[in-house]
Amino acid sequence: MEEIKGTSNRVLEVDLRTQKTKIYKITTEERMQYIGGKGLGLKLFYDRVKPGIDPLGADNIIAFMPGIIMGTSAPNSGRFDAVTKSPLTGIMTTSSCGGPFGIHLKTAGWDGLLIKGIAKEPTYLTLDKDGVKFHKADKLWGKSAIIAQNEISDNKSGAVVIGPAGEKGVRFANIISGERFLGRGGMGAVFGSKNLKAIIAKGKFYKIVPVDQRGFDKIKKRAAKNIKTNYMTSDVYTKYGTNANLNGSNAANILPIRNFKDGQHEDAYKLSGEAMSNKHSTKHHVCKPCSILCGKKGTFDGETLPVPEFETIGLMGTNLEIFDSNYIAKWNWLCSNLAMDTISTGAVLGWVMEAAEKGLIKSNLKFGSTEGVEDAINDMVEGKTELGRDMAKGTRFLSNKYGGKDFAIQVKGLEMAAYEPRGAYGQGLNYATANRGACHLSSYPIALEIYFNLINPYATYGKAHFVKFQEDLTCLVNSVHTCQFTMFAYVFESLLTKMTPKPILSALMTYLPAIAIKLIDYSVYQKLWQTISGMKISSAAFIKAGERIHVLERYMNTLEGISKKDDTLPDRMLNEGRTSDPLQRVVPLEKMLNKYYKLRKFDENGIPTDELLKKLSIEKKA
Amino acid sequence: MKLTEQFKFFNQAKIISGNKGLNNIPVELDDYNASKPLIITDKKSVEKKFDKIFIKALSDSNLIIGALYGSVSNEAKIAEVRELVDLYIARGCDSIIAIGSESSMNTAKAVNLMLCEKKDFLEIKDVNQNLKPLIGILTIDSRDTFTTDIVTVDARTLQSNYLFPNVVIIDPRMVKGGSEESVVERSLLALTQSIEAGTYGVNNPMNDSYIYSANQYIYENIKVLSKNRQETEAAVAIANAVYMAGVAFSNAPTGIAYALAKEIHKLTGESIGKVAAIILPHALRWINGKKDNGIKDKILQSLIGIEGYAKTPSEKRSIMVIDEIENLIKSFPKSLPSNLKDLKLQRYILENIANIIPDKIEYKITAKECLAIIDAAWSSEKEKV
Amino acid sequence: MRIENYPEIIPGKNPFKKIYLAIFLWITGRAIQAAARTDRVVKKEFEMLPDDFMLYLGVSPNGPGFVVGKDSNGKAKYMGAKLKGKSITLKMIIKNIEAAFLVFTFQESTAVGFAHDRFMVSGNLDEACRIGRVLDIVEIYLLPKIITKLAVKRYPNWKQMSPIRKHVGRVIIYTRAILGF
Amino acid sequence: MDTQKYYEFCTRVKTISGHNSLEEIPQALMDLNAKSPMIITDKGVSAVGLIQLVQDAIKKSKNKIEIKVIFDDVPADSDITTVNEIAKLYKEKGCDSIITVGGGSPMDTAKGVNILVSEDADDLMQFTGAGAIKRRLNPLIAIPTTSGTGSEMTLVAVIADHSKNKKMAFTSYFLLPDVAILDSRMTLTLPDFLTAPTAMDALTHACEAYTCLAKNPLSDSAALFAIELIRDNLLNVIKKPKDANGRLALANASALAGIAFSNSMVGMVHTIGHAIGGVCHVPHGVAMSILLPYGLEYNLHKTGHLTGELLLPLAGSEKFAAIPKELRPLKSIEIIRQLNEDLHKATGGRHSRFLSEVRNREGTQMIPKDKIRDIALTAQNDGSIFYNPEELDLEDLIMVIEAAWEGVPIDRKKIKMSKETSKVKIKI
Repeated sequence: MEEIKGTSNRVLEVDLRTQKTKIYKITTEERMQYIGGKGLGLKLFYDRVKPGIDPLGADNIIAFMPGIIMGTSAPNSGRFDAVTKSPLTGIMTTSSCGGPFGIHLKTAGWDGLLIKGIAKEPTYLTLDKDGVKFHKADKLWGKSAIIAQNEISDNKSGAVVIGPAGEKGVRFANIISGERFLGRGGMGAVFGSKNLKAIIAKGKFYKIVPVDQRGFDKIKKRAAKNIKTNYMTSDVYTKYGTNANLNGSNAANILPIRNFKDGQHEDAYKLSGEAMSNKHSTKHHVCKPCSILCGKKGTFDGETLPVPEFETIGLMGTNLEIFDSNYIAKWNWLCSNLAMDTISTGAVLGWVMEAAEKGLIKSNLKFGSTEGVEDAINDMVEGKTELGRDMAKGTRFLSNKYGGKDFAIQVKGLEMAAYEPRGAYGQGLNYATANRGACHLSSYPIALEIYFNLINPYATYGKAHFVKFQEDLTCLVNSVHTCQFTMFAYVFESLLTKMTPKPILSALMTYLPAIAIKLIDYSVYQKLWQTISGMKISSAAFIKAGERIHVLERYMNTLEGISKKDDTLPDRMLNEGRTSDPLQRVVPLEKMLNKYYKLRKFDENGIPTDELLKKLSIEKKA
Repeated sequence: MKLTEQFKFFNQAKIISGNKGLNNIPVELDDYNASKPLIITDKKSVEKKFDKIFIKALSDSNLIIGALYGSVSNEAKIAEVRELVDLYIARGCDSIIAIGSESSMNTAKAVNLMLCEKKDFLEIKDVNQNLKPLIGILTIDSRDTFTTDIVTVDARTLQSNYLFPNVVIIDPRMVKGGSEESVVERSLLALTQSIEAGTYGVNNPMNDSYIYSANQYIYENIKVLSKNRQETEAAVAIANAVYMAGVAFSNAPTGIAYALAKEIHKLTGESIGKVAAIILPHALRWINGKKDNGIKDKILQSLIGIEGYAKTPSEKRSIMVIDEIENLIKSFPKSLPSNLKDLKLQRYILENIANIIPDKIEYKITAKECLAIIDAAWSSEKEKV
Repeated sequence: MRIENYPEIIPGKNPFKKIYLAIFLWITGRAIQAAARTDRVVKKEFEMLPDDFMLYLGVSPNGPGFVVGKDSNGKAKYMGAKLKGKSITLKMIIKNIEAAFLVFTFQESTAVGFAHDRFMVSGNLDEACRIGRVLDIVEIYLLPKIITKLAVKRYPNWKQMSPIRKHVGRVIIYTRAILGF
Repeated sequence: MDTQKYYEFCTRVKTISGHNSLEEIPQALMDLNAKSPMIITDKGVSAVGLIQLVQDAIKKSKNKIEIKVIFDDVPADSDITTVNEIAKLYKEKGCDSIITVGGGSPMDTAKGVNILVSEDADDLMQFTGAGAIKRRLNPLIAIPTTSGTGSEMTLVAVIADHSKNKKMAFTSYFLLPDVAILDSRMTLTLPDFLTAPTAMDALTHACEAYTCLAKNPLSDSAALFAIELIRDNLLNVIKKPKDANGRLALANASALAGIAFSNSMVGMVHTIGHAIGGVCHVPHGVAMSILLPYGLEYNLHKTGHLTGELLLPLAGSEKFAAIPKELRPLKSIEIIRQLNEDLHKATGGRHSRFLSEVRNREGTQMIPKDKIRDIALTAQNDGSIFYNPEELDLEDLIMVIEAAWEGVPIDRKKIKMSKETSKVKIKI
């Protein structure tokens, strides 16, 4: 087997209409500035696509970008990234996935795959070291994503496949790869709009070898050790999966209940990772290769099904006041087959229930009732009723059409994940500023606010600092490309953080956030990247690259009209107190947001200043 | 002057404008035998302490404020309306006063409707009775539908003569301040409304008198006020224009620039005023080419004054209107770009909107023509329309 | 929503302006009586008024104000500050304290006050016109020219009102107004 | 445009204008939840068949509207006894609304009736003055048949009490009719010698509204439109009485002028005009047309610039532009005088140009010279005097009336001027 030292830097560009392909070579400068994965994907997109195009039109590109550590033996290296313009939000969306497509793409010798144009007929692609081949997909069209994937792919290849939701243009349709998903922002609909059902990559042509093998081995060891010693990554998530968050969230009054009307429910424990692991005898079921092992499978009503992730439990369970895990697992499975995002689906259901309750629309869906839910999910895809077709366009569309904007729990068109910001202000700021909308993966202040209890969730001080820093760091994690959970391990298990007594750490973070951030050690990522690529990058340049990636994405969004008016939260979070909170607190967003803009060097309208773009060497678009 | 053979005009809203205008509220309410109003206002107004100024203006009166609700957010919502109906009844109020933003007024109108029609807002199809006395107090956040006969709650819109507020008050204490951007946006929205009301509508001298006064006020004051937001006279004048444009808008068919802007606002959140202003000259250029319609040359008089108007040869007057508006729009480079492209709107959304507009307005236009207007506004190229 | 979060509010008071107006109106009311007994023009205007004439000039809704009417001898008489128990034939009410303050501090002349709809007049309009003229003359007597000029449309020249008549009248009217005879 | 420091403006009248707008009455009544209207009018109106038109329009409709009773006997000097009589009739017949057809007298009467029946009261006196009416009254639709008074747009009703020799004024926004119907058919038969002065009445409303103290931006606009409509249509209509478009335009002008003056009030032209009407029983419009130039002339040093602006609607933009600013005020006055001349010619001398020329049907002079002092004395006590920009004492009034009697311009040296506020210097 041939070796690739570090990176191949070869990107395959495919035009579905002309069926022509070309190869683009990533330059050293691009690699230094944009690292890989998400960062490079955004940069390639930025260079090729004009603002204002229709996400479901021929001009949109969807990019698949394996990270630099993909294919090496580093822990949690099995993730790749996809970048496109979202039909749900109308702005950029990026997604990280642990499915097998990534490793096959990479070991076929490609550091990226860009798809544009619209195929004349339903098509799927096969990809290997020589490029792609086009195949008619009329027999696959209409089939469930899981069934279709099983038909065209085996364990010697990795696929990305859409289901009926993507084909029908459900704006939050997603893409399956193995048993993991490119979840948010409607990438499945982009595939569907291109008449593309699937891509099957066949890799293992190349072996990926770090340039500095010795240095790599050293840092790999440290990384593995950190993961092993960190409580979250070695114990909590490994045992209970992401649902481990549930009990903590409920206790902290940040669990979405009844379309985010409340933050706590006495029955919520029934859906916790702990309860599920007993009830459904769950087993690991994970991204490869991984040592955190958060993915789970279990037995539900006699059927072996994937255990819903925390976000799914939150949005399809507690938020609808449904506490029967059997139903949630079934709906989760249904969504997997249709290939649509469970967060947005759940949020749409929640909105419909509340809108019906208020009389804005007619629907039989009711909080606390499982009746009609399955039909409603199917209706979103089949579009038999007007409401079904409207539901497929997301809560922003629904509330524009029927009213009820105040309880459309979305930001920039993307439905909110299962962390309630009125109980964690930093998370509120994150939702407001996250590039792709109300996303929980842009930064994760909730960890500091609630799960590690290091900073006061109800204070505004320092939140802007942490959100900015975590956004930059997350961009790096998604560009080096590994799992975001490694942040718990790599950052918190670093010597300095670990040795500082918690009260001091907490005080430092609360009162001197800028200094606390300076002390945070993210060198594991930096060293992984250096040893594999063989390029030198300073710690400062590395985090600056993270900033560059975040700001580029922001800048791309501002070219699509995003500005301060969009950096907001649903009215409910800004104006309505909750019964579970006797103090009736709401998110004091404005204050944090202005601070955040200052830190980010955005102008008062939230637009990156020319000075900032220059500093980050981002070329302005006319 | 030619009259259109058939027209109707109605404006229920009495206006009180000027120094100490707020202090007239007790007398105005007394006209309706009312003395216990429910006050509905929004967070922005409370932040600017407009509620405090308001309460102070009522001192030495016999009024009791039944309740002051100051939490309305950007959009009027049905749940809040229902709660306020309960509050009104619980306190035994007999009138409603709305202060500030659109949402305050929409909420107030909906509360009023529910009280009088005795059913849920969502079940009300039309209105055929006089409502409780409703007073609107304009502030720097009031625009668009504050003074019209329209109510919008949760994407549900009703129009009825009975939905005009009974009294609209403009007091210098409430209309000064804000940013240049908000002045420009508010004024140009009013300008769009009034100019379009005078263009797509019939020759209706009653409405025209509102239209021309609004135009005149805006044109004479927008530059002064955008430079200095504390300029009392200009601030009062612009607020007056907002009121007049609202009345004119209620008595005329919706224009194309407004309809497009409203739709774009809905989908992108971009300010209606900005978008409408950018589209306005291009929409006017389009309609000016129509046989049955055109820009009335009198509009020019309201913009540049009697002298300039009289000096312009009559065949050039309608073109001058467009040029004037284009020049006006260009005079706020900091607050308002001159084309939609620079406003960073997305082409694909605009194209979708062009397809739905023909069904939304009375005036006959095709999707293609809509797109042509958008195209012209996109890059502000004149020849495209 | 909790109803108790939105309590009833009773708007406050503005004692300073009220006291100023009370004093001003007290003097004016008594000065009308004095002028009607001193100045021949005012006297004549009063003669033309009907016998049951009774004027209330005040501020809505709770005063201050004054009542001037004809007594049983047909002479102008200041009848106190209260409306109650009197059959008023002409009511001139200023809509609110602030408006009254504008007019009676001469920030708005009487004519402008009318043009600004500050007054509500009920009763016979020709009586109101007479009283308008009377008030103008009373102000000319009471106040220095520089202030009165703000209040009236046209300050009389010496032909219309000689300086002697004005200054002598002023002394007499002030004395009578304060002493009340 | 000057920003008025303070103003109030209200026109709560729904206006329906057109050649067939009578047909809108049934729907208008339905909108007001009324089904049983009473018609109040005078003999003059019903004699020329106008009531028939209204009846026909209502009968044509599918809505179940029934005219309960027609009262067509409102006298020219209607008073409180008439009002009481009609109110009784209204109650007896179970009416729920009023349609009033005619000029100022039937309209004032109808407003008075509406107070009594809506408040269910016997004594109108308790509602005199401002703000005494505290509730919405029953539906009232006004259909003017003279294009002059603008009563369909005003909130005032003046009702006489002949027994006490008093005129009572009622002002309330609730006195505004709910609907005003302007239909060209209603003025089509008005003879030229009535068309001319009534239109001049409207012109006076507009000019005074524009130049007097309580002017405001909205009354200004309405006034300018009214003037323009009169300029373009009055002489045409006199020449071609059946010109329906012209008639409709004049009806609109009158309504607009009504809107303007009821929100800005009027000045000395009305002050003197009312007095001439009271003392010599001269029709209001006749006095207005004669006095209008004098009022503008007297106030020139205060509001000359405004009078100058009136030239635009009076003369059109070309002429306006051709005349320098400082000459415009006098030109406006000249044009109005010329209009009176033209009307005089067009009506075969029946339109009077000065006061001494006014004659009644028998041909006797209505304003003998010795009445001038009486007129001036009465004028002093007319409420409109408050709103005139310049003070007017007895001497001033006599001087103006004498000039108008002779038909010569005012000798401006005789005007006792207070501080000049006109923005253009007037050359004399």
